[in-house]
Amino acid sequence: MARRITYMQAINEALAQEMERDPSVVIFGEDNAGGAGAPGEDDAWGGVMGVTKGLYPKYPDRVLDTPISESAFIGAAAGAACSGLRPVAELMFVDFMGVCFDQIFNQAAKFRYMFGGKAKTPMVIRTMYGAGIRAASQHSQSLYPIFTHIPGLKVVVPSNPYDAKGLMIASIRDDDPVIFFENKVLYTMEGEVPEEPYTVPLGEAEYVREGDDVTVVAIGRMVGMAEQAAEALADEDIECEIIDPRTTSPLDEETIFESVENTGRLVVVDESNPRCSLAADIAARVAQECFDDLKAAPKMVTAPHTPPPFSPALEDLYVPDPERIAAAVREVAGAGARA
Amino acid sequence: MARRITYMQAINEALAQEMERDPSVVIFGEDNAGGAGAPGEDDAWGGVMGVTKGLYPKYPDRVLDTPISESAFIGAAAGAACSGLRPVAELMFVDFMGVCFDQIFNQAAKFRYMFGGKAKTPMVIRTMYGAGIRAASQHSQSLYPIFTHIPGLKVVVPSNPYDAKGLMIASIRDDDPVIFFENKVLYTMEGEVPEEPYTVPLGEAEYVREGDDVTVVAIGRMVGMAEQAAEALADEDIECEIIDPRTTSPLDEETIFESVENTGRLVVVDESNPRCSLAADIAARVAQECFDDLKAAPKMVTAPHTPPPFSPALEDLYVPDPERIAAAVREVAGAGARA
Amino acid sequence: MTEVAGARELSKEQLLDAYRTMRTIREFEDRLHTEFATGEIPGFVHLYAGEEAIAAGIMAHLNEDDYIASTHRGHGHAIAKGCDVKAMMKEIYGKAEGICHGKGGSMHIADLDKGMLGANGIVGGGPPLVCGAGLSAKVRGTRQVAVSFTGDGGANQGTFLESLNLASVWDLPCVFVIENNGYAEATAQAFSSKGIDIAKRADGFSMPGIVVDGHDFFAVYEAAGEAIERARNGGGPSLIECKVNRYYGHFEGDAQTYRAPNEVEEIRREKDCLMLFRRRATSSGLVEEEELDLIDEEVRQLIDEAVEEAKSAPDPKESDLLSDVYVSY
Amino acid sequence: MTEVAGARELSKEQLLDAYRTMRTIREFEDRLHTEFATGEIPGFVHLYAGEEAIAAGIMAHLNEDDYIASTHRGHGHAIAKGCDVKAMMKEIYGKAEGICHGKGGSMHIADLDKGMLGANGIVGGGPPLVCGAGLSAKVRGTRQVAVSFTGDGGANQGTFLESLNLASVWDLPCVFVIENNGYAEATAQAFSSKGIDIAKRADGFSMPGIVVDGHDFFAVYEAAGEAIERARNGGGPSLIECKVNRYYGHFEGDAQTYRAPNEVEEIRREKDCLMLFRRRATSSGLVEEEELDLIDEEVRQLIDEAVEEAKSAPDPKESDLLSDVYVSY
Ligand SMILES: Cc1ncc(C[n+]2csc(CCOP(=O)(O)OP(=O)(O)O)c2C)c(N)n1
Ligand SMILES: Cc1ncc(C[n+]2csc(CCOP(=O)(O)OP(=O)(O)O)c2C)c(N)n1
Ligand SMILES: [Mg+2]
Ligand SMILES: [Mg+2]
Repeated sequence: MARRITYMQAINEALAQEMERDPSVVIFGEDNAGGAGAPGEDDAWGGVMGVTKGLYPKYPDRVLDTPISESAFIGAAAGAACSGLRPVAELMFVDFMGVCFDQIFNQAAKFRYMFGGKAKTPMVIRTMYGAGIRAASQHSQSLYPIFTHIPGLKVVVPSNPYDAKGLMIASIRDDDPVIFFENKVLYTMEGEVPEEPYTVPLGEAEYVREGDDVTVVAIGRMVGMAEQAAEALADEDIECEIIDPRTTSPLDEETIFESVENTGRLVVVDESNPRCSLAADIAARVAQECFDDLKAAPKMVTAPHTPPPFSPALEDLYVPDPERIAAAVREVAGAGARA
Repeated sequence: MARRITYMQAINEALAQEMERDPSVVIFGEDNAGGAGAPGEDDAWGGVMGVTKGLYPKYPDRVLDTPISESAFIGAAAGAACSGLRPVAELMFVDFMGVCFDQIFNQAAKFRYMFGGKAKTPMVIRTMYGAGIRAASQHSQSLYPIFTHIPGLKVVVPSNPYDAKGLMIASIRDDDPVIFFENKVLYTMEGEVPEEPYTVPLGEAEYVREGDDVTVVAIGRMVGMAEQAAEALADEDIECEIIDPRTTSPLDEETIFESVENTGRLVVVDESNPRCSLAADIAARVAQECFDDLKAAPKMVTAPHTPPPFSPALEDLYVPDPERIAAAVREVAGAGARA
Repeated sequence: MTEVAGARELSKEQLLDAYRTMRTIREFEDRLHTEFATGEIPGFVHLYAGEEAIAAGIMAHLNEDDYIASTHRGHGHAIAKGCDVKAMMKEIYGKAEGICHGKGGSMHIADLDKGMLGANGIVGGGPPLVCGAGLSAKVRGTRQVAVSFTGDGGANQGTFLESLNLASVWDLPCVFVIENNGYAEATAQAFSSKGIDIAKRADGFSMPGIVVDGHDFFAVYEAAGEAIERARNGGGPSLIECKVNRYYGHFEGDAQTYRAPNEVEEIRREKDCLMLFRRRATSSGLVEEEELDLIDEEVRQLIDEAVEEAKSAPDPKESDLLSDVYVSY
Repeated sequence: MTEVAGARELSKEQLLDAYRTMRTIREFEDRLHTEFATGEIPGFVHLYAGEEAIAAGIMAHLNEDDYIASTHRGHGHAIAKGCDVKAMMKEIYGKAEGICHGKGGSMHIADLDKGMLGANGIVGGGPPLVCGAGLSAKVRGTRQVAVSFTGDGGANQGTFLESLNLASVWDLPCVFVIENNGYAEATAQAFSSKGIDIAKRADGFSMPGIVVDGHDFFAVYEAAGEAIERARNGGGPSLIECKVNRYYGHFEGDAQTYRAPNEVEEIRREKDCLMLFRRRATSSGLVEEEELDLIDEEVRQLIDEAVEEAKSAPDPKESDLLSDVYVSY
């Protein structure tokens, strides 16, 4: 029987295997080695959540701690990528993008275009996103719509351990800057993950569940929520087709359109805030490209237009859950074909 | 006959009148006073484009130059707003948001929510956006979708001198953080502007042109482009109803929905990049809320998914123009009512 | 510097107030440490235990309408600035009666009426805000002062360094306090700012910078007095680096394996700020051991009540999710 | 420092190369100034005229595979690092044969094959990139060096200050050059970094910092030699502040009314880097006036051709709009 490991272990294994394979892969970030200069254990932390734990002892020259200077070290990843390395830099929480976004969106993302195709910037920024652990407004945002908006960036949002490993290896081997979104709640999720290295190509959506009634496009942690909703709905004879884009840029529109052509009904589930969100992006593209196939209004399920609240009582209402998803699907499924 | 002044003069007049009215209004930014510490003329610049020219001599204690430290002085605007002032800070080009976004989206935007409603952060960030002056990839972006995505921010994008003055005065008097987008190509646009102070409320769209065939929602500089397209289309007996949201957050959806209920057809014109754009945001909302009114697929007209190019030959192709808008409207107008 | 400052310079009331502040912080944090272990406290909790002398020594010079901007490790600053301890505890438990109605939590405790501009989840988030509060005081001519707190790790964030320069250039009534507790999460300050006192960075922005022993209330009190008076009188900003130690992990749950064995124990034995204060205060003859013991007892009761009330307090209502995003929208 | 450095330390070829570099930059910029006035040149153009000795003095120590990251005022750095002058001119005219195929323009001239990581439209954008290039050289063990250029205004950007610290902490083979020309747009350096030499900031990151006369090629050459050799040999980063002046406005079109009348004229008369170089080089006896005159003539022809070819070169094709966003997508 195949081996089961967690989402976190899958990412750690991908990093270890790529560092083994390719000496130009370096990783750095706050406490990524474990806490430099401290008198105690060398490999004490391995990142705030332990994702890089164990790498420093194996590759002491290629795993670096950094000062709390995101602009400098995220920019250093861009500079290193243009000069022969394949850096994997950690932006601990994506919420911290505001102190270093320039180096991501004006530098790394634009080099190739501004320089007329002469630059290659093979870098990965690993970052944690999402609500659910009571981390409050500045440690619980999703923000991938902002990165998806930027031409020149690729954006990866894995929903399970298998994809996490395959997408990380693909991202490291990719020649463009990739922002790799790790959902903090999924770190403990277990799944079957092959031990040998493999890639999951960027830009290929996955059919998570087949069904003829309603297409449900869900991103990251929302995929699991959608699956729970689909279970419940199956008992009501509503069959959901769940699609996990896996990468939001590039976005595999073909797969989404194909499914909508069949179902004629769409629900998009996106943990981010609603305005200019991925949900809006996908719903708008489907409305424009598959209008004649649509039998009912496309529906968006997102967090509300508020920052993430701290109180568990409120945070549990903030994140889309299976009930809200099921309600949306019922509505869309019920809406009669057009007059 | 009413007085005509430029978009730039209208903004300058709004700033001057509010500083006159309210001693708590302060303005600062790079060279906003004119260039501190230099041996020559005191009021030499008044901002890189001269928008704040003339204010320093009138209010020498409330118009400040700054070092090139956007995080510090944009954050200072947030801190000052929480402590009794109504600062108007200039982020010279919105493209520079990457060095100071944290102070905008994690600090100013979230204080009120994180602090349980106890904070008020009445600040305005004036910033220049848009392509058209051959300023290349890092000085020509729109980026208002990113700000619109953030709960807690208000986003203003005036399309003409009259609105520019009224919206600026409303923004300064508003008790929430407002990002005020000034289109650099429109600075020289002339229009009728009353001399006395007045406000244009945030969150109220304007009917720029009435028509029964196709609703065209256009933002900022795109409003004028849409008007040119509408002229041409009128000769083809296609009547456009042009709506200028004027603020993208809050967004006056009611007015847009109302128009679509009448026309059944929608084109959204947005100068920003396409993914997670305002065009997608509005098209998705209309598809979800007005589905049964729609007679044809909503269409989005945006810049391509590339950074802004430098070469005039390319930049002229980058920005949506009346021809592209007209083509989109024809397509939407022509699309037969649904089977 | 420690030697210069004498307990005698402070009145008995001031000494007792300072002690009460430090003891309240310590009790608040020690109790959170215990309660967190029970699993009842949500989210990230960063404890200030060991650093109390800094908050008490600085805030002893501030008026209610002076401003401070704090860090993720903000409980001590909030208590010393006068925030309601029970409302803070309720906030940390995520309750509706919390100081931020449960929406902020430990990392976002704020009370603008008390001049507390907020704890901050963003390292380096506070210094720019303090430049703004300082500008506001200067423009309005109020003689208010604004103080920011930053850790040794935060001293490497561009926002902090830019703020030093802005305050210097604008000549603002600001004080920048560095709480150098030797670590940024697991990373030692020895690594993150190579071979210098962080106070040295003040020179690069032509601002006075000074290093003090952050365990010694009197040393902090004296250095802060000078800097804050200078700021209040229009003399511009200063930087104060307080060398100190934290007793607990970076956040609750951190086993601190990066620290040397017994590192914390020795500090607690040699340098505990409450112990040092007691010695100095009593040997000055101004206060009696018993008076301090009484305060300990009162504080213990206060914190007991705070925890009990927080546990039984009501959660926010569903409608609270959508409120307080804008003043008007 | 100027006095210590002697022209004799350089060979005749080195002297002639340095002069040709400076003259090429000057001619390039003077010509752009004239051509811009005709309205034929699109966009923002920031000229380097007056600062040539810095680019020439630094780059004289760099190999083709060493890295530099430049600023918005980048023509001089690009020319000195070996970028093709005609391709640069075509780029500034927005033509398909430009060094970036017309997509970048003056503010984004780059040539990675020449180690030129790009001019930059973002003030402070370059220093972090140079940390990365330095890290790459260190990890790959190549003995390459990475040099960043920043203005006096850019020295207040957090990205620059953070980069000094990161290079120091990671012990990178980097050199940070400050081109202090007294102004950031219209704002004087005297305002934006109060009462200090910017080089002083190096102390706060335990990095050597030095001030040199940026008009004096030999002074820059000597200071750069030390810093770059130190970096190459694993001795870590340095900061060099070059005090200099710009001749033209911040960008073309700037009337410079913020400057004192005759300010520029006097500098041109007293401190022009080409004039100073000619004096020193010829008085050293190593080179003759005629040899330098010949270079002037050759350079003038080169720039004439560059402008003519740029004007008549073809525009990019419509399809170029969508290419070069990704390697694969
Ligand atoms: C911009 C940013 N980067 C990183 C973090 C994650 N983080 C939170 S606290 C911390 C360490 C801070 O160390 P220091 O400034 O010394 O304060 P201390 O915790 O020691 O009081 C880090 C890295 C953050 N919250 N914000
Ligand atoms: C982050 C950022 N802020 C502001 C600007 C606008 N700007 C361009 S050049 C400049 C002045 C730069 O001055 P300095 O660093 O001294 O370089 P110099 O122009 O004198 O060579 C400014 C403010 C910018 N391009 N990027
Ligand atoms: Mg610390
Ligand atoms: Mg300058």
